[in-house]
Amino acid sequence: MPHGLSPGGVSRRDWFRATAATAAATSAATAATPGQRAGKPALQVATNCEMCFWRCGALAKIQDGRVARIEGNPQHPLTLGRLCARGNAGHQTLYDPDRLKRPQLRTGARGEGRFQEVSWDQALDWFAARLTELKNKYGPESVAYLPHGASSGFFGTVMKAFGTPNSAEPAFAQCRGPREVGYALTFGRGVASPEPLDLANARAVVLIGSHIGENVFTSQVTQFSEGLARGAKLIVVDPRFSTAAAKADHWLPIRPGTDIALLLAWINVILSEELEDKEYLAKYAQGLDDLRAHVKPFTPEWASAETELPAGLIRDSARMMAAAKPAVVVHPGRHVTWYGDDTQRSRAMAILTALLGAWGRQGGILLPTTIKRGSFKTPPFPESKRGRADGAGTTYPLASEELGVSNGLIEATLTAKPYPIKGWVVYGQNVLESIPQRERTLSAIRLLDLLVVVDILPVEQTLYADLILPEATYLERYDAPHIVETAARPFISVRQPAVPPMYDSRPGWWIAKAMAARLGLEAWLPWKNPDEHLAKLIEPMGISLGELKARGAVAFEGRPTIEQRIEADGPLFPTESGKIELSSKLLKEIGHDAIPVYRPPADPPPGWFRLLYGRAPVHSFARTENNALLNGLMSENTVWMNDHSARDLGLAAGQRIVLQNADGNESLPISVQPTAAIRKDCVYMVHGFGQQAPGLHKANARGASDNALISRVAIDPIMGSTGMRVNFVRVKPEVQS
Amino acid sequence: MSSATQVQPPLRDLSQRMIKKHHVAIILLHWFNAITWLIELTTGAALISSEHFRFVPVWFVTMITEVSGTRANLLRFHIAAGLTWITVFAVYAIFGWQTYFHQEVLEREVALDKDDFNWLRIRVLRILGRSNEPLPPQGIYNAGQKMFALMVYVMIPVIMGTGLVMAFHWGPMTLVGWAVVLHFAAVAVVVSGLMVHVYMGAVFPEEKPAFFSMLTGMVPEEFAYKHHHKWWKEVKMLEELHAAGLAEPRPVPRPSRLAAALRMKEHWPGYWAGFGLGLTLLATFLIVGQGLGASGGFTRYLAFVLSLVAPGYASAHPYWSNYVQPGQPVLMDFLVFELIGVALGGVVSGWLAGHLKWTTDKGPRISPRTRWALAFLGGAISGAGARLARGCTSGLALSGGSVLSAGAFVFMLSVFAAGFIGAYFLRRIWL
Amino acid sequence: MTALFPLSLSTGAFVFAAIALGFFFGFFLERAGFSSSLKLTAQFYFKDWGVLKVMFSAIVVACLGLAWLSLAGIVDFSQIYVPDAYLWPQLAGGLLLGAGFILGGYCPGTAVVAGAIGKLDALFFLGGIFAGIFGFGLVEPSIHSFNVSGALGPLTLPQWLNISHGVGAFALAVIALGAFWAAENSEGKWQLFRKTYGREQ
Amino acid sequence: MARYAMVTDLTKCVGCQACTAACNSEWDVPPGHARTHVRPTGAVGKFPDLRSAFYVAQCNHCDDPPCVKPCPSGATFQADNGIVKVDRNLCIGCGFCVQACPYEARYLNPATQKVDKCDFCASRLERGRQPACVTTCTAHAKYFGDLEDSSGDIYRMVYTRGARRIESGEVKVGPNVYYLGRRGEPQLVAAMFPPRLPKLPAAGEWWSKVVKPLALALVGATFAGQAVAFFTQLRKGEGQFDE
Repeated sequence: MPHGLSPGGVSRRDWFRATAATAAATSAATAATPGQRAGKPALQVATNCEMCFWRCGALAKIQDGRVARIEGNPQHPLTLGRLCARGNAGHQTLYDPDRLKRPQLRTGARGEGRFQEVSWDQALDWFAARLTELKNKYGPESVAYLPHGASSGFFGTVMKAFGTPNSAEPAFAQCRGPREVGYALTFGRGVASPEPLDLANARAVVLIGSHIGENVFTSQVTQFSEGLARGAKLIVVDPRFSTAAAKADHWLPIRPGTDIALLLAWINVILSEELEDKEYLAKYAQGLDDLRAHVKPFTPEWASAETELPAGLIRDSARMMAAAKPAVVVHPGRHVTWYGDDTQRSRAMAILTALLGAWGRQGGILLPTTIKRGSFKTPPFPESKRGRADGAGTTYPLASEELGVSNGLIEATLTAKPYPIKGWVVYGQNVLESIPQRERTLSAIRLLDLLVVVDILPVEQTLYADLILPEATYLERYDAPHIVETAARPFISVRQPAVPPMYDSRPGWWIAKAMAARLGLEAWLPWKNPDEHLAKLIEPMGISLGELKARGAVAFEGRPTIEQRIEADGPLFPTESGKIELSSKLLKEIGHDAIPVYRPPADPPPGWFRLLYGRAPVHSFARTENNALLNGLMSENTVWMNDHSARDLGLAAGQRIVLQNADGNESLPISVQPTAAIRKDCVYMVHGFGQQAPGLHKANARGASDNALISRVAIDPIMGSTGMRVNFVRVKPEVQS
Repeated sequence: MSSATQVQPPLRDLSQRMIKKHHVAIILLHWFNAITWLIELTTGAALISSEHFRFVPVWFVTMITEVSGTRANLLRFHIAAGLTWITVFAVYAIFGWQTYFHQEVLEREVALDKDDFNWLRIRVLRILGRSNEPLPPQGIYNAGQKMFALMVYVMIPVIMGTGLVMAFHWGPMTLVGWAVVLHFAAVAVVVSGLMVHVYMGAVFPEEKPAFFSMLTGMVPEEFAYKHHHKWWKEVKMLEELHAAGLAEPRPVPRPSRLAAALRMKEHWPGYWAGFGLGLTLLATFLIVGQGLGASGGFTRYLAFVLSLVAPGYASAHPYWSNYVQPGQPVLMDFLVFELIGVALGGVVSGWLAGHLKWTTDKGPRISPRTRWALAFLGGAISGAGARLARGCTSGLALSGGSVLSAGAFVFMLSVFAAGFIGAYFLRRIWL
Repeated sequence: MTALFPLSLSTGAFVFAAIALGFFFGFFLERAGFSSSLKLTAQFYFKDWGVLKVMFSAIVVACLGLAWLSLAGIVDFSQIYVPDAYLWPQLAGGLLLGAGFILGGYCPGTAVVAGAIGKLDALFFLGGIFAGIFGFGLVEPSIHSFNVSGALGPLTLPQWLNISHGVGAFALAVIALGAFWAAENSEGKWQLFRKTYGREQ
Repeated sequence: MARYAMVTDLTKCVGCQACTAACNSEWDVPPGHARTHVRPTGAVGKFPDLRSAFYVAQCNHCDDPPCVKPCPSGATFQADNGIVKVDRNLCIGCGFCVQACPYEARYLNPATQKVDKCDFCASRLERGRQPACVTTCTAHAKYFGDLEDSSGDIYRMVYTRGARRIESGEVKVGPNVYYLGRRGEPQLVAAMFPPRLPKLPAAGEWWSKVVKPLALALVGATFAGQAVAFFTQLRKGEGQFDE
């Protein structure tokens, strides 16, 4: 509008506008990038996501001091700017009104939920005093550490320095432990996380129970889809017609628990039809003859009876994957603690991978490339004379001493053997949902002198805690960087705060430093701030701190295939024999089968179903159900039941039922989802719902918890993991009034 | 028929006398209402652009949309005017509750009696030339007016209610959907009544006094006698009672203070006018971002004429090209439109105060012709001076002074200096 | 928070606002009696202080209002048009306008109002304005260098005096109050001028 | 002028709802609503011969958008580049368009009480960015671009790879969201989620079919009556009233 224009000159208004625009442009160039909404300049911080453990590259966009939006970081070498639903919703956890806001000391009975807010000084002084008491009375080993997540490592250092070797994450015995052990027994190294699967280049993908799509790790989905788009064949073994099964060339709706039979039959077909990668095996493997002899009887016809799959389908699928060798990904799975024979099943999968020549090959499973890291000089951790209490290395000979056996710690707490466990520090995990046999966990908690919970939300276990410490969310804190060696291009990605911590929450590193100071353990955390820690860590990497923090992630050259390996990368197969061990001497030595042996599972009695569980793409475990956005996408789970079974039971879609297991445990009410997409002998539900935490206003008592129905477990004797798919449930008969 | 009982006073006398019919508040409300209806009907009709529901030609919708800038503005304007309307009615309702809403008033103004029904029948027949029956006597409002009032009393709450539902989204989607339809239907009903109302008021000769009564509040007694006989009798009866000392004299209605100020023949005290002027100036700064002015507008008008008469000259001229640029509307300037308003405001103020008259202000010692010549000369000097200073007493001194512009104060100083000095030498003109 | 004012208006609203604001401008000018050249020129003969009172009370109201609203963050003062100062041409222009004022009896704005209520002299004055502006347009190129001399940009008095705008506005108000007081106490009492112009008294 | 279109490769899509979450976050969509949603077809067929796919639904920015006409105020309109937009400042929330959309792409935002829907992230396009759902799609299954750009991905997918629209025999309004799929996913989706017939809600039906004609008739009749009166008056002259 030309009003206000004086002849021959620019009006003051226009002049001001022009200068304002210049000022904005200047600031944009230095500190901000073009904005989010309404053209306002928005600051963005590159970090990585912690809505699950995959830690995708994220850009937090800040407006008016708040994280307004999170988008993928295109500079992240693995996730390439893509984020799943949870990643997009991260700020809703940051702004969850239910968050733990201040340290709280319990004033009522355990489970009663009465607390008193205290200052951090009071809280940590109290915490340190209790730890010292326990140390003096029972020894430092009497304190167990149950951590999860990127920020828990700092406090882990404090616990080790304090003198306890007892640390256990559910990541091992409730998740990927059997896989790590099974693959390490075969190839000399485990699969590790994130799994270095070359899905984008695979010409055949074999999923055994893996439900990619329902289970979303961003880059894994991207590569899986790319592979499919390029024409990769897909074989899916699942009692359920999963998202992946719908895309499969062969869907094998297997009888639950008979996977080893199928795997042995596949191996039988490959070896008997001479479809294996002969050159590869001759060069790198030992024990092929033993294997050939072992699988001889396990024909597809034999397996058909066990697995309830047509022999032809077994044969065709074996031929399909063999035709694609060596570019075949036999997905090693992730949560593989199913039936107690899980290490052996993983072994069978590893052997199949080896026969196809896919380990260390493009389109198969890639090899890690070491990234050199700098470190501070710190004193060695004190050695415990009494050893670990969880059975790692003793009761469970091949269990990881790094990750630990959480159910072993609970056992030790309950039995006080080999020595009493009197204190737990639970950090970032939800032991009542992540570890099966809730009742045993609760019994163990009742025996404790000290339970400290560090968390973000008032999950159920906080009701039992003596002290609750509110941690800052991942968007408010620095964490140890994510250093990933198991990728085609290894990389480092940083976690840095987008906004300062809300309420009276504190980042994990601060809590660790503050506790170390109180316990006199500063020597083990010799850095002043996270920047100093990070700078030391990346010293040998040849990158600058500023660049890393600005870009969020920096990638390095990788040598992921056998052909690319150099001497500095160490032995190809760091097994005892230096070769792929198709037959394991070590397993034989410790009294187990050198080659996997199939043992038939028990079938559910009539009227009962095997309880299967899995994931939804919009939720992570039991962590995100209270997130406003994600809760809006999925606020409760349903129980999938074969439509014929449902009809026989007279159940209609959406009808709310209560499930009951063989021990009489009951679920919360849950809606029935009759579907053709599941076998008649099992039911399925998404894990993470049915929480009983009144402080979680959106998640409390929504849907049913599978964990509440998992009162029985099958312990893997090799490494102690808890097989959880051994519970049978039925629909609780209605009580007529 | 009650004509047999009619008193027959000499009509000539009656035509001379005026009796009061409408209170000034009612008059103001009436015209406010009329303007609001005009605005709301125009914007409302243009708002309905859907092919399914539109009832005015597309060009009308386009035109009104363009005048508003955007359709969103059109809606905002419609809502703002509607809310103003509701607010004003609410104020009247609150303060006039007892005056307007008791049974007696409603009976008088809305309820129809037997005479009214006959009146309606005969009125229509007479207009159609099918009857010569005399019209039955009517109260202060005739049956047609009563019917219209009834219609309006019913429909206005519907219009307001549905309008509020739409404007503030009171209720679910379905309710808002129905509100749109009801709003439209109620308006249609009122509009059909309004057509009769406007016709009767503005075109129909017989009711002309009624139209003027909506301006002055008064009707000739003759009109009251003929058209609102029942009411005339009431008035007469009261007057006779007063005359006989049987009733309190009717209080002489006093105009409100505002009305008095508006109609004051004398000039306002300087501070009143200055305060009003200051508020106007402030509002101008707030709304437009610049101040009031005058000479800049004249310059634009002149430039416009130049651009029509000699576009080449104007756009190439070093001075006029500041105003005349190809493709740029010369008249698109605040002061251009503001000056139209200034003239309007002057007329209205002058009309209210009774200043409207062709006259010439001059000193006693000069002839009008001399005065005109001097005025032209003075105007020319002022015009040139204003351009040199980039503003006149309004644009530079007043508006610039308000933002404490340095140039404005320099200018003011020299204006007053020249004025006072010139006054001495030119005292023959004025004294 | 961004300031609410000044508004950015669409064309239609802008035109409407301009006419409405002009209406009130004209209305108050007429009410003040500025539609009469006799009333206006009486100021210069010290017989009627209306021009000073009206003008300064308007300036003070608008000035204090703007200052207060911009302090309150309601109006963005940087977006308000402040006329550019051109020292010499404005000084000269003021002299010309003052001379034209006392000669013609009006200034441009008041002439519009006066013309609107039927003052014939005002209509002549209006005609003169157009002639004067046209004439100025003719000679401007030859006096252009003078016309742009002494350019100071959109300078305000407080900026020039290096004081805050609010203080400047307040000072102006105080000065105006003083002037009003003087005017109220002196109307018709100025001996010198009564002698000079006294015949009409 | 561009003609924007989106293609979703249903063979790649895993139904993870990252698109929905990104969109909800980008546009502050309240929980329980969405501008783009992922609807599973569920398992179709007889065990174990089953099929299923995800219908990634959003506004189709149709060539002949059935939502534009029913909008009383013109808040819903189609821009030159084909994007169907809702002017929030003009929407009164009557919901006529919500029922008119064959793809159920519109919803009434309970926070603003205005109708909201996908606009292909028009404001992001202006900043040279792709829509939020496209950039975040974990399966890299969504593509966005100009259908008139013959060198672009979208052109190739639609005109040479045979990406198809979700239409039915009755509803053909030229949607501009296309679907690819090697296993017949688009056909399955079209069969399971056929577009519904555009219709007006009862209020709209009444308005256009009953109230509007009646209102015009009433006003017209009054006008005619006035006209008769006026001409009668002219014929008789004004004097007669001074009887």
